[in-house]
Amino acid sequence: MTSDVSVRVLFFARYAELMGREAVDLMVPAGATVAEVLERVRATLPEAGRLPPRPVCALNLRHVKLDARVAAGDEVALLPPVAGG
Amino acid sequence: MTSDVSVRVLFFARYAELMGREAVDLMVPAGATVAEVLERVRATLPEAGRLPPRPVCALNLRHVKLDARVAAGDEVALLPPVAGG
Amino acid sequence: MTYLTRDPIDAAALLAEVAARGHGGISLFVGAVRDHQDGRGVIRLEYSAYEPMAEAECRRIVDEALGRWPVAVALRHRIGELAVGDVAVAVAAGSAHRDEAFAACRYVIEEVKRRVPIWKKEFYADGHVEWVDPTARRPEAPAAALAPGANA
Amino acid sequence: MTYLTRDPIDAAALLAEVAARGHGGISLFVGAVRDHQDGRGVIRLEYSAYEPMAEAECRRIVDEALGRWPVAVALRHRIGELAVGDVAVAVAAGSAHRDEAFAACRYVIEEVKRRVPIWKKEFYADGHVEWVDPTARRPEAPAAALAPGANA
Repeated sequence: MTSDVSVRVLFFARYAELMGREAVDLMVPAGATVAEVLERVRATLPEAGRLPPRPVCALNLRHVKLDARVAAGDEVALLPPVAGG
Repeated sequence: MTSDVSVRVLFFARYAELMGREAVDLMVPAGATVAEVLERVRATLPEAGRLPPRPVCALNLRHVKLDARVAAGDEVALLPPVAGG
Repeated sequence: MTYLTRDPIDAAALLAEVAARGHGGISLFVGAVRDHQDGRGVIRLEYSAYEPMAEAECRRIVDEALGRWPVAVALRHRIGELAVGDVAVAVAAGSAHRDEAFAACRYVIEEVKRRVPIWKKEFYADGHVEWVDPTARRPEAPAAALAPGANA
Repeated sequence: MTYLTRDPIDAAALLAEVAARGHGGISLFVGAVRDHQDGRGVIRLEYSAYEPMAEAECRRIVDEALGRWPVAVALRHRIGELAVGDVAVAVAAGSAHRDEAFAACRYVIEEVKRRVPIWKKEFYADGHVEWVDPTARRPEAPAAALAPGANA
């Protein structure tokens, strides 16, 4: 049996505006993928329907693919197209 | 019949040291090539034997090939390998 | 913050950071706020960042440059509100030879623009406000393109 | 003199010369006196020039860059006696986009090193003095390689 863990999901820039918030804390099964975290975001927050289907994501300050797995206390960030420089 | 004209030949950097001078005024036939000016330099100044056979040359502040032709009052410069920057 | 700053960027200070007695060449890139974008007049803009990740990503990029070339590197990106002409980013790379200095400087600015989570909101002369999306004219890059190892 | 100077070069002043409200990118290259050359310690050096031709050749190079890219260019080369760490040459190119700025900056410094009649006498820690010959390890370039039109 899998226990649920808490992860924090962050929204930035245009995504924060679309979501009307900058962060949400969610419970997901331990070992869930980032893609599954995104599904949970969509199931929890209707505004998430405005996000692209496969946004660029970071896990604990590093870019990751959507099949990366999360652990308790992890920070998942959804990153709009960057425009530094 | 060809009239002779005066040209000034300049030596720089290592060439000036090899020649023991920075310039010489020479009479050459009007329409002589830079190569012919170099021959006249070698015939006039024994130190010119220390110069390379085909040095990089400039005529009136522009790089030229050795077949460029000179006119009265022209300035021919013999340029050692440059090392700016 | 090491690489991000809310204060004006002093390009000459970055030159000094990478100057060394053995460094014959320094390549500096300065990115400033242009007064136009895609034909529209720009009045000012705001840079925001996922600050801890932006710092970490800048450090990774600088470390990659240091691992590839025998260089010293300095990098600064400004965030907050900027006016036209303000310096947004500066990269300096010093090396014994200019090839390495140019290569490292170019690498760092390209990677900063590609990978560092910084966003730009532009305020136009016509009153419009927009998040700049450099990928808007190309298909959206899949997450995989930014995953570790994808830059090799 | 426009491009040659006997005074210290102020790199920040070159940045200012090419800054413009439409210029998003400035690439600056600074060449400084290294403390070593081919493994030998360098104490100081002297740059000399065929001054009127060096000025003319610098102007031609800058004009070529202006003709190729939509840029502003600033160029300064110091002559006379320099110590380790002194700036010998600086090139700045500003453009709306960084590709052009980098390309123009690189073009100008490469052409300056290849074509401008400036010579360098190095004074080594071991007491030796030598005219630097960057071609010494390669066959001497024929004059034709430097004739007008050879750069097309």
